[in-house]
Amino acid sequence: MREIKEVKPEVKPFQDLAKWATKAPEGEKLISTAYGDKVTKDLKFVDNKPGVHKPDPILVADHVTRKFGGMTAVDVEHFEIERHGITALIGPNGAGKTTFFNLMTGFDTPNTGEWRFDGRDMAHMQPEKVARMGMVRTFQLTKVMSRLTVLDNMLLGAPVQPGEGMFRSLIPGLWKKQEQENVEKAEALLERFLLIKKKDDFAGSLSGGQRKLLEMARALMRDPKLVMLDEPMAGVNPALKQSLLDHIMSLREEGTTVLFVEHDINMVRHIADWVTVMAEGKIVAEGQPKSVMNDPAVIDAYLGAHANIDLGDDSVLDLKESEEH
Amino acid sequence: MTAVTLSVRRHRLGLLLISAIFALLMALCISLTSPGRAFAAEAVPTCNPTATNGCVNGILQDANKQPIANVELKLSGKESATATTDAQGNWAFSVSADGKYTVTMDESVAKQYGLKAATAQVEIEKNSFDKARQVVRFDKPAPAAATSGSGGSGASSSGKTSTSANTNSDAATTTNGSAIGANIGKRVWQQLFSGIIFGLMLGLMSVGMNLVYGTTGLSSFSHGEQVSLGGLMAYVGTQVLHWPLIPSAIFAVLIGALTGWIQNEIIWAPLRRKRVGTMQQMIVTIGLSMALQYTFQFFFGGDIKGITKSVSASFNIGPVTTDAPTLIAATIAIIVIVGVSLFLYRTRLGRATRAVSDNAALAAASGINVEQVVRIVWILSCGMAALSGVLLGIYLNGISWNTGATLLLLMFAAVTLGGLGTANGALVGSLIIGIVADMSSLIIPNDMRYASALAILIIVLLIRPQGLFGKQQRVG
Amino acid sequence: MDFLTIISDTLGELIAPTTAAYVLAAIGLNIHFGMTGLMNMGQAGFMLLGAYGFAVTQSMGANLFASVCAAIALAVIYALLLGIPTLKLGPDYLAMVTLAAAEIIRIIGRSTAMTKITGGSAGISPQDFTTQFEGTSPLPNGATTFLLWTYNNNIANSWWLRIVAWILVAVAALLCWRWFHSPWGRVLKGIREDENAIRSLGKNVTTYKMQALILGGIFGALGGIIFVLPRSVQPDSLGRAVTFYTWTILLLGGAATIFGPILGSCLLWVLLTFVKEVMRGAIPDTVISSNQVESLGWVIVGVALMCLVIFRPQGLLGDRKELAFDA
Amino acid sequence: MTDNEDTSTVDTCPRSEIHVGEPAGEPLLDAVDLVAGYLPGVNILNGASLTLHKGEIVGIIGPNGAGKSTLLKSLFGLVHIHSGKLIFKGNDITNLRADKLVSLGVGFVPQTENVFPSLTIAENLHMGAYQAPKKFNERFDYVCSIFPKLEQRKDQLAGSLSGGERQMVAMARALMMNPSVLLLDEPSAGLSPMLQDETFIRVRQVNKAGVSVIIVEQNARRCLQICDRGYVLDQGRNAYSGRGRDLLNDPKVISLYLGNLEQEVAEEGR
Amino acid sequence: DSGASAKKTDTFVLGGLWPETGSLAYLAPPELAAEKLAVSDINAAGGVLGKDITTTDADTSDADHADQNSSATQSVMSKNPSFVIGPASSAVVKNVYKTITSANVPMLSMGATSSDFSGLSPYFFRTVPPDSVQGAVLGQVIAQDGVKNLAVAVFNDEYGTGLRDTIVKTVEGAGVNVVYGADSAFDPTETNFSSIVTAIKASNPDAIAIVAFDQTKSLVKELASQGVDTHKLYFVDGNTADYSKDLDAGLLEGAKGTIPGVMASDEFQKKLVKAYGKDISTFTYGAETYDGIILAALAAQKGGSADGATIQKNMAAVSGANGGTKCSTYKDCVAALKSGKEITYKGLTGIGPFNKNNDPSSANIGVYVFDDQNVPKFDHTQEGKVPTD
Ligand SMILES: Nc1ncnc2c1ncn2[C@@H]1O[C@H](COP(=O)(O)OP(=O)(O)OP(=O)(O)O)[C@@H](O)[C@H]1O
Ligand SMILES: Nc1ncnc2c1ncn2[C@@H]1O[C@H](COP(=O)(O)OP(=O)(O)OP(=O)(O)O)[C@@H](O)[C@H]1O
Ligand SMILES: CC(C)C[C@H](N)C(=O)O
Ligand SMILES: [Mg+2]
Ligand SMILES: [Mg+2]
Repeated sequence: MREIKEVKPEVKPFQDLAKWATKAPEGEKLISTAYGDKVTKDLKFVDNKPGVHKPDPILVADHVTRKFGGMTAVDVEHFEIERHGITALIGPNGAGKTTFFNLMTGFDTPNTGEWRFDGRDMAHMQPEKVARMGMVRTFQLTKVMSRLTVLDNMLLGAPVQPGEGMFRSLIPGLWKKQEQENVEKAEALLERFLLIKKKDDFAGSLSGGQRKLLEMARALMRDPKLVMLDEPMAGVNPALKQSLLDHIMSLREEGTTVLFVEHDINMVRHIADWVTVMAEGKIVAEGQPKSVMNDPAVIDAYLGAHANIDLGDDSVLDLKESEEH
Repeated sequence: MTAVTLSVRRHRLGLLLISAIFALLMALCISLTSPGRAFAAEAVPTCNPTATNGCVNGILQDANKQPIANVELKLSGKESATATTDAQGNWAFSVSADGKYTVTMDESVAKQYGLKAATAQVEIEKNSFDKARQVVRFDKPAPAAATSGSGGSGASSSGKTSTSANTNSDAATTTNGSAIGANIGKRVWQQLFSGIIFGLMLGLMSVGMNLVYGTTGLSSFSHGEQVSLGGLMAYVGTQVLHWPLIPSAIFAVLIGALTGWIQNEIIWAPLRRKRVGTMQQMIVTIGLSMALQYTFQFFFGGDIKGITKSVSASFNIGPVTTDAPTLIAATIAIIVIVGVSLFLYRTRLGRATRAVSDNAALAAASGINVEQVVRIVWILSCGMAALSGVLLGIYLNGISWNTGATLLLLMFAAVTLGGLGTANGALVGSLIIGIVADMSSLIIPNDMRYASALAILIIVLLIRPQGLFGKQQRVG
Repeated sequence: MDFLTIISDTLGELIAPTTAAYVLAAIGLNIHFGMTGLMNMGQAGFMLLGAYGFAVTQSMGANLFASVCAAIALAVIYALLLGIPTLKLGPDYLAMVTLAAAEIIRIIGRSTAMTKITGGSAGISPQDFTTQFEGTSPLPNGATTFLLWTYNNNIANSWWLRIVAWILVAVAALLCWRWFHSPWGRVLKGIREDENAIRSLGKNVTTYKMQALILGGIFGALGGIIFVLPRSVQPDSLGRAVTFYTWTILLLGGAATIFGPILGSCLLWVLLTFVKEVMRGAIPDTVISSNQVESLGWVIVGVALMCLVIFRPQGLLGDRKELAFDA
Repeated sequence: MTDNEDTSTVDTCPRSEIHVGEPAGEPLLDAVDLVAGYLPGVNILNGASLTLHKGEIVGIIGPNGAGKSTLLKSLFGLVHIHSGKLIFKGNDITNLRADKLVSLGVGFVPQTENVFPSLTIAENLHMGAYQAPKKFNERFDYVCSIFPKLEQRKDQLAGSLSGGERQMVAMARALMMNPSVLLLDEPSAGLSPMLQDETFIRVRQVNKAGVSVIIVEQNARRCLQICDRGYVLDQGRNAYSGRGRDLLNDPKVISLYLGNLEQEVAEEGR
Repeated sequence: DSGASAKKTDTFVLGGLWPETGSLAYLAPPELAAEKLAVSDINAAGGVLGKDITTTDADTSDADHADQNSSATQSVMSKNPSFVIGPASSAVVKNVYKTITSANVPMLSMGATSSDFSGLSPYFFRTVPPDSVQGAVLGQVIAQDGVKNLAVAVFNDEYGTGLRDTIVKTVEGAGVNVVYGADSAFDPTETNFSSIVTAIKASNPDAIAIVAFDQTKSLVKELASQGVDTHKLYFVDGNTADYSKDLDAGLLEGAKGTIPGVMASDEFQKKLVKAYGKDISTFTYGAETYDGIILAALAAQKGGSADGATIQKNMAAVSGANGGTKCSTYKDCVAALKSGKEITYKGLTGIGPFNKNNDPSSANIGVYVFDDQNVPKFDHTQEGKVPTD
């Protein structure tokens, strides 16, 4: 056996998270819930069927299709996102969720279809225009600016400011103040996402999970009207994830609508007001989280038979000999 | 000054001969006894002007370039003499006095052979380079300015030349224009053929360069020098060591491959280990390119070295003229390129090279010996470059210290056109570049032909930003 | 050969107009590559256009200011023509297109067909375009010795040209410093790292890239003017090799740094001159012939360049850490 | 599943030498006090240790940036180990080249950049079987039985796959070699719940078939369910270690690393 | 007069700019040899103003290495030369002359034949006649040979296109059709001549005039391999060289070439080889280099100072512009000068005194014919006055 190695006293295990892992006291909410309550109320009476109309949609898409060669990756007949709602988009791998994101945000062009954001036609719009209209997305395979510091990454997420003009940038007086505000906001967010210590490191040196966090934090810098998160929590530590969910919920109260793709069912159950299920490019189910999650079709195609089974159980192994334990 | 004037009657050949001999003797005597002194005009077989004599000479030909022999020409003016054209139509007078002279022949002869004129006026000035030697060509079409003159003068005095030469050159350019139009038909096939051959040579280099790019992401600016190296080594084999061509070629390829191996071991492998970026590595290739180029110059000097001295006999295949070495070189190029493509797409090692280029760390994690693969790629690439250098040296009739460097841009263009990192792409790109470059000289000035090849590259990239064979990556 | 001449010759490169011209070109390239990540392999094209723009208009009798404007205008137009269709290309492809475009400019400029305007391959002689510039010199006629160096005050490779060139460099460096540390510079660096990410954050990537391309091109054009003033406009002297040297200078000094281009250019030319001067002075003709000395000089410079990059890949002023994340 | 009676079996780091529930016998892979990092002067691992016995599944969990991936990479020779020792089957394999490790029977699925984007799925899998091309067909059938989609899409470029599909390819590639030790870095990330479960079950199956597994997961609950033993890594050091079950139910581990989202959701559901 | 060079000095520093590398490198050996020979002759005769002269040399390379052109110049200029000999090619002269002449240092090119350089600067001299002369001679030789359709292949360079223009003008004046190349030129860095040759061949010429440097070898081989008659070629000073080592025997037999200047005598050739210490294959512009240096040394001697302005003022005089005693070696000339006489240096090149354009007022153009070993053999020389307008 090996020698005993002592932990140096100054390293307290996981000091960062301890601060944030605390929750609001039992029975209390940390923030106001005005928008949340409204959305809950509104969606209560919406039918649980694919392509259903919603009382106050922020994004409406019609007949959006995208083919790759012979395969149809996206084929959405009608889809609406409720304003101020937290909508989850789920579905098996390769269902077309990311492609749908790409189409909506101008990173890919559909074969057919039209969609309106806040009443404005979005077809053929450049990604940057889309973002400037308040529809900001994150990427499933993270895109961080490796050789920029984490803080600079965050500042880039801030809305376009005078200092970003070629000529105006030469006169610091024009942009110093706003820059300062942005820095403060960025630091607050970084703190929330446990990245403050990495603030001055190159973003390229972040771990996989930290990149996800940065990606999400960056998207929030702009106070978007609609934020589209593509698997924001994949690879994020569960404890941190939990604390961030509260943050996401609090976003809604600042007027942000959230659309997210996620494979963590608990998270979907916990924060989503509405769940949309995609499979093979089509929207196959929609509705309140509880009802959708109990839909046998969804369970069959997405959740799987083992969802509620302890995987440590030998019953999951289709093996005859189970002499262990 | 001794001026001997001979008056000779027409058609008296005998007398003419005698007098010619006499004149010659006289001239000899004079020049022997008092060099530097002028002597009278005389007919001579050939005339070159010196300090003491000027020349009026020419060739009598008909419109079909057939010489007209035995025609008598008369020189008059300051001095006079008579000469008869020889079997080649040559005639010449040597004159000693500066001044105007007129050359005449029988009108009937001019008519018979359809010559434009029977007289010509020239001005001789011994001390002037322009006028010491005057060439009279009766076959020349009469200059437009002189048609109204007295029967038209063959070669106008250079005082007039300035105007008549201008109109002349205008006429010449217009005929040139139509001649080029007519020539295009003849040239198309030949140009297409040479474009393909050149494209194949280029392909051989580009495939090797692409292999390195495809595996390590490095655009090697020293690849041109690897090509030069091959050619120069073949030169060493044939011209210095006096080996036959084939052993020399093999020697060159081996040396090329060896340099590939060595440079990978001492430069690229350590740089990769240090995780130096490809941009930085690219600068190293620029340094290497400089070092190699001037090393070649150090050892081989600045001139063009011929691998083979001899030029083999050409023959025609349909409308195309070619020779055996060219065809053999092309065949070798095709075989090697096809072989390499098969290697890349059909073999385990070939797939591994592509895997390494995608993600070296993951390739290592898959059990691929990345270093080994890269080593093989360098050896292969440099070996191919050397081979192409040999073939190119034979095809282009010589190789110099910077031949490869001048082709580097075309290699890059070919590789990019086809799609970076794709083996087939490099070949197709090379063929396109080769053909476009060679064919475009049918339409645009020859010195702009590479511009057209590069323009093609830009146009193709505008339509297909990932090159012809490249695949687009997905976003998100 | 005496040591002092070697030293003064070598150090003379420190302030040579050519060195300054390369600094300007490298500053331009730094904006392209160091900041924006545009692999411009055709900086010499911008330089050549600048040189043509200046020299052609000068030889037609335009005034100095108009000629400089013409050079800049040409660079801007070229950048626009090049940029509009090509900025969407991937980095390696962009590199090829710029390399090819620069080469096309050179080939056309040197072609016989263009002889009337550009002088063809012979180019434009200095007497046709430098007189006005020389005329603006406030310095007295004659030559001046300053420290080690003696140059003519006004004519050709003169003190006046040196002063103007290095003032330009100083202004360019100052502007760059401001830009590099502004939000505008940050967006450019973001584009360098991942333009899709920047797009998703609502910045108009194409506009920024275009701005960078034009700006860097203008510096290139200015560099081109400085480059030709002490010699002649010779299309072949602004060929690929110049682009390569500019890259070398940039990476030698350190990309994305303010003083990198200046340091890189001074170092490269000083090194090159030093090596050759020493070799010329130190090696007797009997060992190797003098033309071999020349080649050997280049060989040594090539090797030195390789060694510099091998042992200090981030460049003299660059940040080693940046290298760990290769784009 | 919420029976947390025996918390005493969890070690906090200073006591980590007492490995409760650790099977006796020679360790297969033993990492001792690894110190490693990417940049000179900045150590990411500050003395992490880990033991893998034959036939075991060992899980590593921990917060983001703790150094889990770095640990796996250093085990696999992709990150330089500055000090410490790495023993595999009694031989020192510290800083051994990755492809050598593959031939020793170690397989690895990285967390990011885990496919060859410009190769097709089939070619990716070929790469997995690089050192044993003969076995390709047999192994190919096997991995396709786990991820049937791969068979249908075998000629699609991996670069155009969806996030989850990539993950399948990555996992399948590692399984192609039939390794005796498998290092998995977040194999379930990006997979649909069904496939996540499937993945864990398959891990157990291959483990049953004799493969020892080290698995890094953020889906910590699922992971710890199948692990024989688990380590909690924090700031490049072992913070806790113990039997999977015990860690799963340890309140400290829960509050600091695992969270209790699942329970909360379950409660909401009631 | 200003600058350092105006000061009277008795140290004669000879600057040399040579094409030691690049496509004209084959001409460096005779020139360097001539420099050595001249220097040793001068110093053997007591030097200039009683002091030995020293040299400083640099390689300019090709014109497309403009940086090297200028750095070489800079390096030579930094040694305060009294006089600069070189560069050889017109294109390089064009790149560098301003730096030299603006410092009031006289320069003399032994090879730059571009017609545009007549009267380039009061400080620019040359011992070769301009191409208007060579072109006229070659053009007449071509016409005299009965060529009806001529193709001209020239490289795109100051020298190439300039010489082409005079050749074309002359031959057209003499009734020859120029069927190819009257207004096109190929890139000096060209290596692939196949499409050029195809075009030439298609134009059906009787003969081809080639104006190029080292590129000629590949071009000739390509001509031969496409079956064009290579015995009817016309060369110029840039390429009339010994091809016995590069081409099959007999390939060029009968082809002709012109070189300004006289053929170096056997004796001079031997001296050059001895001074160089190595074998030299071609002697082009050796004599021009030698004479140029001697003239400058004499000019300094005559003016009593080795500064640039003085040399410049006396160049024409020692070359015989004012007449005076003829002398043909440095030693004799210095002796004549010392006795206070005007002199006319009659050197190896046989050129006349400098005219108002600083061109030789009269000169020779040698015509050479290639033998069956592809070696140019001297045929005859044509002498004449160099026009001044
Ligand atoms: N550029 C492309 N070329 C070919 N096929 C593509 C391309 N992009 C996406 N696909 C295919 O389209 C389908 C939908 O992909 P998408 O990324 O949208 O899935 P997803 O729902 O996001 O899946 P995941 O949950 O795994 O991320 C997949 O099968 C994928 O392979
Ligand atoms: N290439 C790199 N260069 C420098 N530092 C790095 C690099 N990769 C990771 N790091 C740093 O090392 C630390 C550990 O990273 P690692 O990827 O091992 O974390 P992890 O535990 O796997 O986290 P996650 O759960 O988010 O994947 C992090 O602080 C990260 O910033
Ligand atoms: C040395 C000579 C061949 C140079 C040539 N006469 C020129 O002017 O360029
Ligand atoms: Mg997805
Ligand atoms: Mg990780």
